[in-house]
Amino acid sequence: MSTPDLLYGEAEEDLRKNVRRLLQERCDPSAVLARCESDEPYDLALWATLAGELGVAGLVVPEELGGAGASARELAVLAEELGRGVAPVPFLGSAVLATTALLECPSSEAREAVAALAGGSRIGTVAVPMTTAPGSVFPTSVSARGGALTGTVRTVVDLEVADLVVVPATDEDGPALYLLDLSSSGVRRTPVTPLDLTRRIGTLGLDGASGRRIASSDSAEEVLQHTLTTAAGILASEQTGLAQLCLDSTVEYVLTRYQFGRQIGSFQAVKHRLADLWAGVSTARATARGAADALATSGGDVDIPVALAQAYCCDTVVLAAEEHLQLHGGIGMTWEHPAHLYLGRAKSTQLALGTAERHRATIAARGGLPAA
Amino acid sequence: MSTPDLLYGEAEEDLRKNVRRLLQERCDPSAVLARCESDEPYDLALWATLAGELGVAGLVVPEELGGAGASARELAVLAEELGRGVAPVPFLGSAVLATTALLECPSSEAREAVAALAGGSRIGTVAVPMTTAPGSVFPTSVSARGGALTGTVRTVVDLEVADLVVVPATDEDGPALYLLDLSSSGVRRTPVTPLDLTRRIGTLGLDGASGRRIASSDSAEEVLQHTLTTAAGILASEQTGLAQLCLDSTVEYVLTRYQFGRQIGSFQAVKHRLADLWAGVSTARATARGAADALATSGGDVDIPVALAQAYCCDTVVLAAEEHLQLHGGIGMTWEHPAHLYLGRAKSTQLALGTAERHRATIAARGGLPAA
Amino acid sequence: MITADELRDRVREFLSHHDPGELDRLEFLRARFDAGLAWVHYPPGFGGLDAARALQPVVDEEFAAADAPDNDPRSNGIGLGMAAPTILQHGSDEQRHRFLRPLWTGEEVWCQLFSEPGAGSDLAALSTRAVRDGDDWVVDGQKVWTSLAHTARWALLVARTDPGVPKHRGLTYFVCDMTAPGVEVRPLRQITGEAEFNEVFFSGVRIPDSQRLGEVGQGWQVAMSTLMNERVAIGGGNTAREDGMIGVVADTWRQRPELRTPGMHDRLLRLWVEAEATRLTGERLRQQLAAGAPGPEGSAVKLAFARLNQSISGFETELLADEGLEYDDWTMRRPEVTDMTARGPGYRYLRAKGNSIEGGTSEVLRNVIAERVLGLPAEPRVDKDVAWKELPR
Amino acid sequence: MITADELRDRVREFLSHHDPGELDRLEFLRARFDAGLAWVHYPPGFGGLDAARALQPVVDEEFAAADAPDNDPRSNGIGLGMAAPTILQHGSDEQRHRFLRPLWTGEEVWCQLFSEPGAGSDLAALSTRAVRDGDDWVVDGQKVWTSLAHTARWALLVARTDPGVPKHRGLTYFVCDMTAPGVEVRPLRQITGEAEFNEVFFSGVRIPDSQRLGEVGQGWQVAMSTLMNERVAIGGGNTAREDGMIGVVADTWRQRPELRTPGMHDRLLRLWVEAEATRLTGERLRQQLAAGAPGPEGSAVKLAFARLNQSISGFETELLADEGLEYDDWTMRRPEVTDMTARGPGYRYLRAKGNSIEGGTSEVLRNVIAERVLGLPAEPRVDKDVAWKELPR
Repeated sequence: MSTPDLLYGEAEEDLRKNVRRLLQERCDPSAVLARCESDEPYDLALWATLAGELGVAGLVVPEELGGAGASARELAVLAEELGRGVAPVPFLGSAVLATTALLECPSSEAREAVAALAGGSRIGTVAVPMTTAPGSVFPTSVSARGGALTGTVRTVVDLEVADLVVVPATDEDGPALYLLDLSSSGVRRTPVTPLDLTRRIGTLGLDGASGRRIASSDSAEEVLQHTLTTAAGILASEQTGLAQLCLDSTVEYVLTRYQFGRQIGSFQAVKHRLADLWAGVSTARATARGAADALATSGGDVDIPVALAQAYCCDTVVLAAEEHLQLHGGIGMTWEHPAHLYLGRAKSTQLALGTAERHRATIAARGGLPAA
Repeated sequence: MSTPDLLYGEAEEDLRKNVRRLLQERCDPSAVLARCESDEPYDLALWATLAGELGVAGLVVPEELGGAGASARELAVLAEELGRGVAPVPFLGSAVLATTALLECPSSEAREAVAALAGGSRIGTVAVPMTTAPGSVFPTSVSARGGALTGTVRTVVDLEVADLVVVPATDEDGPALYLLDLSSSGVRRTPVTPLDLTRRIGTLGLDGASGRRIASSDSAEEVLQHTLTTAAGILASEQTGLAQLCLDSTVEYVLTRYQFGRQIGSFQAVKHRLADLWAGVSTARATARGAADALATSGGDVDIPVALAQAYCCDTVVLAAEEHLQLHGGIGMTWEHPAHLYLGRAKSTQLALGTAERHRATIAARGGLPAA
Repeated sequence: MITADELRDRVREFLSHHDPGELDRLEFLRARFDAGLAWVHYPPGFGGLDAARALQPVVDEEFAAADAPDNDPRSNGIGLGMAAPTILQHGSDEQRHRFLRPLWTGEEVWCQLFSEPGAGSDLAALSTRAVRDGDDWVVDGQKVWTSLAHTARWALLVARTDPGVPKHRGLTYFVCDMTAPGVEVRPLRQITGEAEFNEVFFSGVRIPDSQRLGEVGQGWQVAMSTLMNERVAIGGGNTAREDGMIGVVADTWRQRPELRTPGMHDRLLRLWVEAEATRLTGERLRQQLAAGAPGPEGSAVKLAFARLNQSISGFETELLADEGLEYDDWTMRRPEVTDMTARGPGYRYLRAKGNSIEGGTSEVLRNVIAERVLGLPAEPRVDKDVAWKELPR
Repeated sequence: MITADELRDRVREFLSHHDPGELDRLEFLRARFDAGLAWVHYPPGFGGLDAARALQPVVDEEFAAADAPDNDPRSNGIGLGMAAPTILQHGSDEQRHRFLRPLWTGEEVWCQLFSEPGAGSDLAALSTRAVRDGDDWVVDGQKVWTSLAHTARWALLVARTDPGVPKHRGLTYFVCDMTAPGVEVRPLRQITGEAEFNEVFFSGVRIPDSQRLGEVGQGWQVAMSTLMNERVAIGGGNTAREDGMIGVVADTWRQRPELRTPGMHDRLLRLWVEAEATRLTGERLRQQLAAGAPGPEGSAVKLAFARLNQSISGFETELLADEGLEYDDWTMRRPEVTDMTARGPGYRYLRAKGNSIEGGTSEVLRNVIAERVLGLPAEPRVDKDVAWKELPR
């Protein structure tokens, strides 16, 4: 167990600055709120800018495939900032899940696809329920016969804006991953009304849709596990970013709201809650950095740092969003205030990629702390 | 499920008043503290007064056996006051455990013994580990052959001052209860250094000691279960009384301690913690009254009200003692202050007669909420 | 004082002359009011018989047994719980005669206009102005979080009549006609997507001085007695085990074994214990009230209720996992009543967040407990002796 | 500035002239000090080389590799962590020369005399008096919670020199000789039965004015810099996973399967997560310090450390059940060092209660975070502009 680097490097701080500036211009909370009940809940123009001008859609894609060749540490910083902006872009599905899966697959189709994702010309996702935790058994909800995929997958993230999807399926040789164009025939996408208005989920129905196999048997299992572990680790940084936003805007609010002739931020009960929240967010950050560093460092222990970060961050971000709402009082309960966007996002990330209990079970297994 | 009577009756309030007055005179915290490292950690003179003048050693013993013929409701009020005084008297062992067990046994030895306990001329206990929960399997640590008892029982409450003990044992006919005079040969009592300085535990070693059987097979099991359930229910009231003491003396302290030119009780963080504690103690009281009423009412559901009261009160009393200490600051950490007596008592009652998890398991079983 | 048996006789006597099967519902209710059998602890002439408050169930049970129509108390909760006792305590006889009967029968629904955008926890800081003009007062300002404003005929209104004195002293209490010109009611959409509440805007609304309750400048005292009655009402229900949100998740747990995990089992049982313990605390409060010795446990119950609803609904979304990611419907609607167990888990999760804010935040409630129940000192105040208009905001 | 390699060379050079196997321990340490290889970030002449603070480990590792004796830092924690930086910052050159070398070598142990029975969280309210008398000050009063007072040669003392001005302004900071007449040290027994700490009584103790640190009336500022150094020291350790109390219960869990239950498993894992997350937070703080950008996370670590130690030890007693009812030994003892993982579960449970009180209560720490880190306003103060002698107490 070597000591992880828990700080941010200079390049990481630069990345943060650029992304934050763009989001401040293009994606303030009122813009996100206005969009979320519209016909275009995703801001694909923003995603195009992130992919094009900033080149961050393919942050971890090698340069020869049109990416930035960065590591999970930079990807985590991007996740922090997108979490901080509750940005309605297909980051998790395309830049994390699909990209990670495709990068691990040796086929030329996979390389082509990942290049398209990196360039922003296409959007991808992976056909697993959003709640699937690392360590889950390989899904059996889709079967493939002669390249024809049949089955149903619930709560697939970013499905409605995706062009292609990596589908875990069982075929004649056992577990496999298929790459599927979502415009193929035999594909049915059913959107679900989501609790999180800033990131959508949908049901993918496959009825003999034709995909290309990009991984099989053990390799398919490994790719999917690696993908889920990476996504869970990166999600911890998204949660840290959102938690920090909730803390920062609450601090801002309690300095401007007067009751009883005083800023409410001068009341000890409020101060102590925010101090505790600050301690929680600081701790979340340490665990999220630990996970990102483990993902970026080959060969070390990854499962425990990722499980630790998720076990800590997924409840901390919900606490942060709940405290944000409570300390805003009545105004936070109104539709026009973005508090509910933060709460919906926080809650959905808590359920995404495994609940805290699920991640604690990983720690129990890996850390030698068996159940009763 | 009929509605329990959760209030205190007039007779109950009178009982409370008398006991509290006596304890204020004879058993203030400094007296308890002075005693606890002495050769006489129990105040047997106080117990004699409680038994004699107040007649409360045999509160639930029928009048024809020299008791007061009262119900578990009154016993619970007595427990509250003794908890409030962290009184070093053998109440739990003698007036609750031994008395309840003996009252359920039809033998004349049992009747004689219970009369002696009621009068205060003798002190009793039951030979089970203090942590034994209602619903536990019948203990097998002592075996009886021809009335000769052999085995070892740990953490028997009030053992060092007891004259007689009811011993659960397995004999030729299965489970049985034996009444044993502790002055018999073949009896070895080993005191244990206790965390709770106000109530002692000891190890009972039996090496062929001669007891009289007072219950056998199913009846022995039922008597022991009833005894443990009763004790657990009454203990909830003891915990409520101690929690109330912790709350009251903390409120008193924060009104007299000045820091930053103000009573520390005027700081919002302190006020809110005490408000929460008050809510917790009020709730504990409702559950404890519910348990006492269920024990006093024949025929109704007893297991859930008792399990509920224990599951709630045993953690609440620890919280109360911990808050009491924390809000007393440094002074509470000193030996001369009684805070540690409350904490030790609270902690030991938390472990006594089953932890909260154990009682929640009873609720799960009785309430149809099965485990995974 | 009148006994339970005497009361029972009175109801039977009344029913022998007023057949609920025959009479028009409203006429039946009016007659019941006039017979003093509405709220029996009210004075004669105002729907009561000066009986003990604890005897009300006796009367209600008799009428229910006779299949008599009731006054649909859920549709006029503020009227019955807050307006009526305030009018009884602070109103003139003329006001009592005008308002109490149609209030009790449900002919006239009431709402309460206290909170403002700038005056939530600090209610006394409110800035809606009432200026005297002849026999009238002219009201301008904005209220918020008003239930039933769109169905109410009358409102309890507190307005500032003197900005030049400290905030608690410059308030006056009125009964406001919600149909008066210049009153505008707009739905207020919440984070659930619904609009349970309203914003109410006043522009030059005229209120006759005869609709003032209490003296000019005494509005704070009158408002406090209104809120006191609200707090007595909370937690007083006689509920059964597993009523409310805990019942919803307990049923899900029983019906869907595939969702169970050891950690969730432990959490479910902890919540069950907390819910049942809180229910008993409310029951104890009810028994104290019935015995004529109301305790302060109502605040404990409201605190616990908020925490519980939030914990249980958060637990529920985690238990349901994939379903917890969904929401039933974001459409803006105007629900008739608020039912925490209706609709989906997402709704419950979001709606419960309001429980620690509405009707006094949990923070304010803890202050109240600390000061009024435990006798702890108030914090140093910076707003007590300053003219309202000089306060920072 | 000097580099790591240059430092390494210096140590090797030093070792080539000072063989730790040959030299007397104290002489070796004195020579190391004089060579500027004691605390390398201190100025030349005072044990250092003006090097970067982050380079200290380089030096320590070289000496350790050579099996050289160290200065036994655990036995003089207050001297090294608090007295030395305070003397360096506020002392005269004469004072630095007198005190720093024997402090670093461990020849003279130090203690800190700040807290009083009436001045805990509100340190500035302290009432120990120092009255000027010629070239001396005469001190009367009482201090409490003093570690090492019975082994210390010197003490950091804050005393009130002017009761007529507001409390923060009437304090002066001294170095006090613990062997001076009138200083009485009494062991203070704690709830664990032990006496880790002392009470210190002053009756007419004379301190020469030359032992004053900082100006008369500037005692508060000097004391704050002492405490700042204490906070930097907290949480800075480079610990391994499962160090501390969590390791004790994790081992018990592994070794005693008969104690395991599903609910305890869930709690254990939650505590493990909290402990490991807190460890990483401390590690991040250490890395920030090493990178020359100390963060405020030390407060978060201290808060979490207190909560964790209390939760874990409470958990442990529950896990052990019958053994949790026992205590190892109530005998009054004077332990040399405080080791939270030594002794039995009952000791850990009781001792951990002090973690949220000693070195700043968790409540005060939350105030500090809220005001200094988050920039939230102070509460209205009633004690800032009042002469100390007029304050209520």
